[in-house]
Amino acid sequence: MSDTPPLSLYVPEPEFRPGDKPDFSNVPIPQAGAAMMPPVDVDAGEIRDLAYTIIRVMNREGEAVGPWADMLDDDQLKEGLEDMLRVRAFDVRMTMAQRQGKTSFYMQCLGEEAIACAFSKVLKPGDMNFPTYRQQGLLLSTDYPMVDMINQIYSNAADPLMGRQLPIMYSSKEHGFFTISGNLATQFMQGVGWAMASAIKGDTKIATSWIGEGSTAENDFHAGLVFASTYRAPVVLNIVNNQWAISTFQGIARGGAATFASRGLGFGIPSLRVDGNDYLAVYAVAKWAAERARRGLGPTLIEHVTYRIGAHSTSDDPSAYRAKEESTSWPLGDPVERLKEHLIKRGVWSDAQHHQMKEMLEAQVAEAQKQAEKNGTLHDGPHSSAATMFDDVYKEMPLHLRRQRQEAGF
Amino acid sequence: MSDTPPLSLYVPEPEFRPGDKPDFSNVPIPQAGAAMMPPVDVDAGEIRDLAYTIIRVMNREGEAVGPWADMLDDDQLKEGLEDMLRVRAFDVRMTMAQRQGKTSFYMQCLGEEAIACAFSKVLKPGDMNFPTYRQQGLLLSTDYPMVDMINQIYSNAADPLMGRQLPIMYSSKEHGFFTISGNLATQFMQGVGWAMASAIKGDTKIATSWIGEGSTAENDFHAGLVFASTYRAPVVLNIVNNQWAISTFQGIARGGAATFASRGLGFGIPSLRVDGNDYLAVYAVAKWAAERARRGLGPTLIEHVTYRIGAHSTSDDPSAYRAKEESTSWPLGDPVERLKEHLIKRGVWSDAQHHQMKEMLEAQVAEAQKQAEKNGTLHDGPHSSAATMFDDVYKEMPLHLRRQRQEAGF
Amino acid sequence: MSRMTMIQAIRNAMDTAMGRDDNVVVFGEDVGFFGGVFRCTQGLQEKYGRHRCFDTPISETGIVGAAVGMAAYGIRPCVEIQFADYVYPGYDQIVSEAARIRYRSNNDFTVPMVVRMPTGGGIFGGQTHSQSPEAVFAHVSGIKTVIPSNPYDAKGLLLASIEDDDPVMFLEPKRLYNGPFDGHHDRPVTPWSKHELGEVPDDHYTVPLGKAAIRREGADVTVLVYGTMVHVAETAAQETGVDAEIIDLRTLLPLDMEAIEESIKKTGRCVIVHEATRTCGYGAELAAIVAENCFYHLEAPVIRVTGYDLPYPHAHEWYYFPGPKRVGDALKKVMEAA
Amino acid sequence: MSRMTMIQAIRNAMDTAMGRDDNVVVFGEDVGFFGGVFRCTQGLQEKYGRHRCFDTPISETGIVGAAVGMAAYGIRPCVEIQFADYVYPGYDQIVSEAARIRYRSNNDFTVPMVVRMPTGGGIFGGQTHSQSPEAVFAHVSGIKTVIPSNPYDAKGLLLASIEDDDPVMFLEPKRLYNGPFDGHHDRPVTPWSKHELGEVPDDHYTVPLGKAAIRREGADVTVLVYGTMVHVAETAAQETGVDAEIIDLRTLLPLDMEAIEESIKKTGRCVIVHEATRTCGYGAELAAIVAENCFYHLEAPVIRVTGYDLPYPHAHEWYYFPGPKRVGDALKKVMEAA
Ligand SMILES: Cc1ncc(C[n+]2csc(CCOP(=O)(O)OP(=O)(O)O)c2C)c(N)n1
Ligand SMILES: Cc1ncc(C[n+]2csc(CCOP(=O)(O)OP(=O)(O)O)c2C)c(N)n1
Ligand SMILES: [Mg+2]
Ligand SMILES: [Mg+2]
Repeated sequence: MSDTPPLSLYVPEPEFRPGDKPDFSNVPIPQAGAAMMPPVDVDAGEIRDLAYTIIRVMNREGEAVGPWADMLDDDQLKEGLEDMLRVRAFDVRMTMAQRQGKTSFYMQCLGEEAIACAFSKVLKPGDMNFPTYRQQGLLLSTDYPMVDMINQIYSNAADPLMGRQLPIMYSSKEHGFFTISGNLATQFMQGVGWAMASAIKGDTKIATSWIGEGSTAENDFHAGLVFASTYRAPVVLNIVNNQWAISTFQGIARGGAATFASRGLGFGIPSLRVDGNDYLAVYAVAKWAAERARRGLGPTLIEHVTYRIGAHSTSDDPSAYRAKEESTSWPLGDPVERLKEHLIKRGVWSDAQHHQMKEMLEAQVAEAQKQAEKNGTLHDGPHSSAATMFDDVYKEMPLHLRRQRQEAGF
Repeated sequence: MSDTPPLSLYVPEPEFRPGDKPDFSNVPIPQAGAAMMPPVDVDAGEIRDLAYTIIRVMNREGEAVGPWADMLDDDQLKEGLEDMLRVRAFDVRMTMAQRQGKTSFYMQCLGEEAIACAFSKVLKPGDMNFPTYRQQGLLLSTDYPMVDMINQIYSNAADPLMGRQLPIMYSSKEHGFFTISGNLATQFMQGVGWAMASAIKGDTKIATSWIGEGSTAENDFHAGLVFASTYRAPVVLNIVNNQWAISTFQGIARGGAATFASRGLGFGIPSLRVDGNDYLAVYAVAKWAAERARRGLGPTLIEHVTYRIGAHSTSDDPSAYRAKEESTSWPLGDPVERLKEHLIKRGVWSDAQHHQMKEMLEAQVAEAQKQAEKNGTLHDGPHSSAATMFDDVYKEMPLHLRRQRQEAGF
Repeated sequence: MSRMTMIQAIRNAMDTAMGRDDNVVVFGEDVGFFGGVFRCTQGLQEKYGRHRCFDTPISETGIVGAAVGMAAYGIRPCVEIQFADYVYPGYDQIVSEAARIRYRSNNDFTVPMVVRMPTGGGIFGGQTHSQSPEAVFAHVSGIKTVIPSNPYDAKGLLLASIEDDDPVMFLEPKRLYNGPFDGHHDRPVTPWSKHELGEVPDDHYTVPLGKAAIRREGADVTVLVYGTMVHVAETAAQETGVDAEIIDLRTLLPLDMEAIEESIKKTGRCVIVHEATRTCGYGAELAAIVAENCFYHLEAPVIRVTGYDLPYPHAHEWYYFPGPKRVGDALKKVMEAA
Repeated sequence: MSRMTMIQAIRNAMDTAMGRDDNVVVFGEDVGFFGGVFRCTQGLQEKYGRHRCFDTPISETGIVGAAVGMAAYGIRPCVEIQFADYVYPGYDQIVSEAARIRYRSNNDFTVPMVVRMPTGGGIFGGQTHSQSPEAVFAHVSGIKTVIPSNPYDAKGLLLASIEDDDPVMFLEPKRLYNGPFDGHHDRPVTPWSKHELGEVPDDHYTVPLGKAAIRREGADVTVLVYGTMVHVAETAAQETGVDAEIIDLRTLLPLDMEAIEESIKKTGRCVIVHEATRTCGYGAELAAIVAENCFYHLEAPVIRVTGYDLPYPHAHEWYYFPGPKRVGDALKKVMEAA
């Protein structure tokens, strides 16, 4: 052991910054259809490769290929397209509404629509999602009333959450959507706890936990993996790797050379990496994982590889920290375009139909917005009565809060 | 997806409980010498197997075999044996001292001596250990005065920590031993931060972090892996898997089917599993990992496989939760006996020498204890003056503490 | 009725709750087969099965986070943190989640969970087995904080906590586990069997959250106190002869403000006692409430007798602990004040 | 001298510290290339290199834990928590580690680190971008807690904090980042350039920790206040005409008890104002200190004007915020009291 030269701190940097011309040709994109589909009761150790590859179904020609293909029929695929377009139309309008001063804040999921929209299709009534703020697709692909989402975003008099929560922090037990937290990652562990409760009770419900790739660095990600693996909780653990965490590229959270999915292997959890912009691939992998959970085989970890095209939130401007053309250079394409092309390839879809559907959905969103505005907007009101802000801190209002409410003049 | 039967909660249980006859013949123990030794700049992905095997050097005949052998000469090996015997003698006496009411608490490391004793030999002055409470070997294999350790254990007038800390929570910057925390796992992350500082400053010092297998479930274990991998911190991350966390067997922390070492792979950290009862193997792997850190190649994760023979602490009685003969049935043997046999096999040691060394060390410890007792014991005193308990909360005592000290009559 | 230690009463409360309601589950580090390092859950796994009482990985984040998820599911977790000193890794799940979920979801989801934790010093546990972190819970809107001082209350309050529909932090003064502690560490230990509050009904009953108990009626000074210090205050009153009214708060949040105000209006003097460090401790809130609401009745400054603002030291434990002498001095001082 | 916003002053303080001392390093979520979501660290990476100012993984445990380890090494980390609401995952490293290491190691290891975090509401941030958690720091022995109310103090206090040899929690009232806020959210925003404390020396200077500043001298009532509320209190005094002595505490721990006691001895009345929730908030400690130490000088009950004990609501932000009207009412009430 000879004397060594001075150490220096290595700090990972993204390849491209504003002004650079992004080139992702060095990012290995496995061929569609190439990944095997193991039986659901497989041992994690036998499918380690699936944590390092990308499971893809649609190839560059828009065909669905390989063992993970052929799970959805034409109608289901059209519904998927409609769901994604609805999310996209909703995001556009709500981003605009924030700019117009109708609310304080909004977060879009542009480019990531396939993930939540496809995933929701494998769930059953009674299952529970523990989402982050970028899974509006879980609600917008079900029959949850869009107008209630806007009421929430506007914190208006009809807001189901009484104006208490930041916009987009929806909650709907009935629709299997756990109340969103502003604190990252906490829901990841809670979903595991919820799933354990289902198993404790001998029920058949399963849970899904969601987390961004940046947030995998948080405590609750680790706790979630530990508890899920120890108790074989009936939960699907989803990492949405959209490459960015506000201004921070995924390399800061990922470190080393491994993938986010591979973190599950150290816990003996079957771990899959999937093309998150491929509706068919997400659906197939979700179905596989949900089946494992339902059959009591335990958790599955899924890394959905995608790209955050939009700003982090309406408070953010990504042009300050990433190259302008990154999103268009991104090698996995646009989930909506890709599904559209697949449907056209199948011979059941056309540009005209697509256009018509888009317009129909834009009208649907506009109409919901109109309805919601009847109940008010954040800055102009009306809101729920201010006295209600003292309610529901506890089931029954304790004396000190009764006194404070009185002090406040209510 | 047909309707599925009710779920149920899986709760792992150890194979043996009090009254059972332990049989570990199903635990796979790889052959000594079988594991390869990669170059230190290897990519983690190329040596995944080393996280699932057990690197062993001494075979059942007491011979040192394979690529990890031949790193230590006779004198070094004898020193290692002496260190381990010293630790063992120390533990016996201090456990007894606690029973005699000379202190409130003690923790032994019976069966795990090889790990800290061998590891300390690859460190240089200036390096820093971030230990748990079971690495007394890190001090007892260096020139740290044993009498100061006992003074600390007795919280007496000569206690370098002024009687403030629980017994065995040593601290010695000079001897590269970070102040032990009662809160599990926190030091694991701190060691990474310390190592980052060394890299930031362009120094050549490295850090080691230590954690028990049970404590790998804690937040700081995860944070440590994340930060170490992202910044390629010059740190060696040690997991001491002694099979038990108080009454809880390792399966509760491990879950699934993987190993603790394999948790590093998800971060691209080279991860090795080593026979923690094999002084030669621990030394070799520690040397390899330290070399990586010194050369700026980043962190290494090491799982030391061993067995906690004694009670968790003097407050614990393992007969309530584990089979009596587990420790003697444990397939990796006793680290002291194994090194002794190897030395005999080398032809440089004998039972008589061994016996003599043991007696010498017992006398050494007894003498240190006698010296320490001159400075007092916990219950009989003397202690440092009670007024000193107000010191060092801050560098300078703020007004409110000055007032409180006065209130206390000092 | 049985004679019970506080450990037995706590165990009995969980047993009672688990027997009455399948939804009650118990978990934490070492609580399963072994029954907990203080043996509070002993026998529960054997009786109710591994899926209702089990060991967890050493992750307070995970323990509390799992409990939150389970409670949202609709079951009632009663979890153990091995020492209150180790609750901090779970603090985010308590503050940001358990405490907020009812409010932020407008009752869509609720968190009926209990987090039990041994608290307080006096066992030579050093700085990480002696802490009293009640103030960092009491400051958090949306959770309740309970600290019993005897076996009878421990059972009744724990049952009330488990049945409560909001999250409850349940702090168990470990120095009281095996007997009431008068604060004289050098005297023989008295067992609960010699104390009237060691008599505990075998059946189900509750002690309501938010109701204080007057442990000693008195005319001269009101002592606001909870947990271990209730007994120390009793000793101090006895030893000084000061006619103190000793109020055992039992629940810190919700607080029985009416009982406090009523007593102070009677006595005109107030001493506040806790083992936790002083600055921003729960005693500060009590002093503030008294100063705000009873000002015109006060005849002397409020005095706080507390742990000093430093880590709980090992060797000097009994200099640190606010024993009967310190409490007694405060009683005398508050009586001397004009 | 330059005109600076509070953001610029904070950035300038770090720049000054990094320029003078190679040992000062800055890191946190998004603080590197981007310069932080509030831009407090903008330009520092470019100027001092990636090894002295860098992005971290999203782990407050890791950020604080790394800082503790680095500080133990001997360098001086000044880290950012993106919002004070997100500090809880790092709370264990703060309470159990940073705060205790000097004491438990008898000065063998020390933790000279600063944890900066934007705090407080008034920006429609909802319950997780508006919190004021100062009390859960002030309760912890071994750390200091600082909250500036203007650019001049922000720079001087931050430099003093970075140079301090103990861990400092540095809370930055985000509503003050771009201008003093009088509490009238419906009026135009005033910039710091119009405020005398927006004038900041370009060179190194410190504002000592533990010294309060009298923002307004007055004879009738002492207002104890810090951060955003300093300006609200000034507005309230002006609007009510009450001759209030407004004391900007600046450091909550160590606290300038002498300044407080002196003022109250003069005025005989006290109003305490903070944005944090009331129960066990820092105002409780202030009220307790006043009740204990100034009892004989008090002519009226102490009044606390605070955030209500509930999560910071989104739509009803301005009903929740303790604005000039509420503070003014308290001033009037305390003056009316006999
Ligand atoms: C505990 C906590 N720390 C920090 C933040 C601030 N924050 C909000 S979103 C975000 C980035 C999250 O990135 P990622 O997990 O990748 O999710 P994405 O936004 O890309 O969907 C950060 C740091 C927070 N909300 N909670
Ligand atoms: C944060 C925290 N939680 C719980 C404990 C209580 N505790 C002390 S040691 C221990 C078991 C640790 O087991 P392991 O990590 O395997 O180390 P070992 O004792 O086997 O060396 C526990 C649960 C603690 N000290 N700190
Ligand atoms: Mg992301
Ligand atoms: Mg262990």
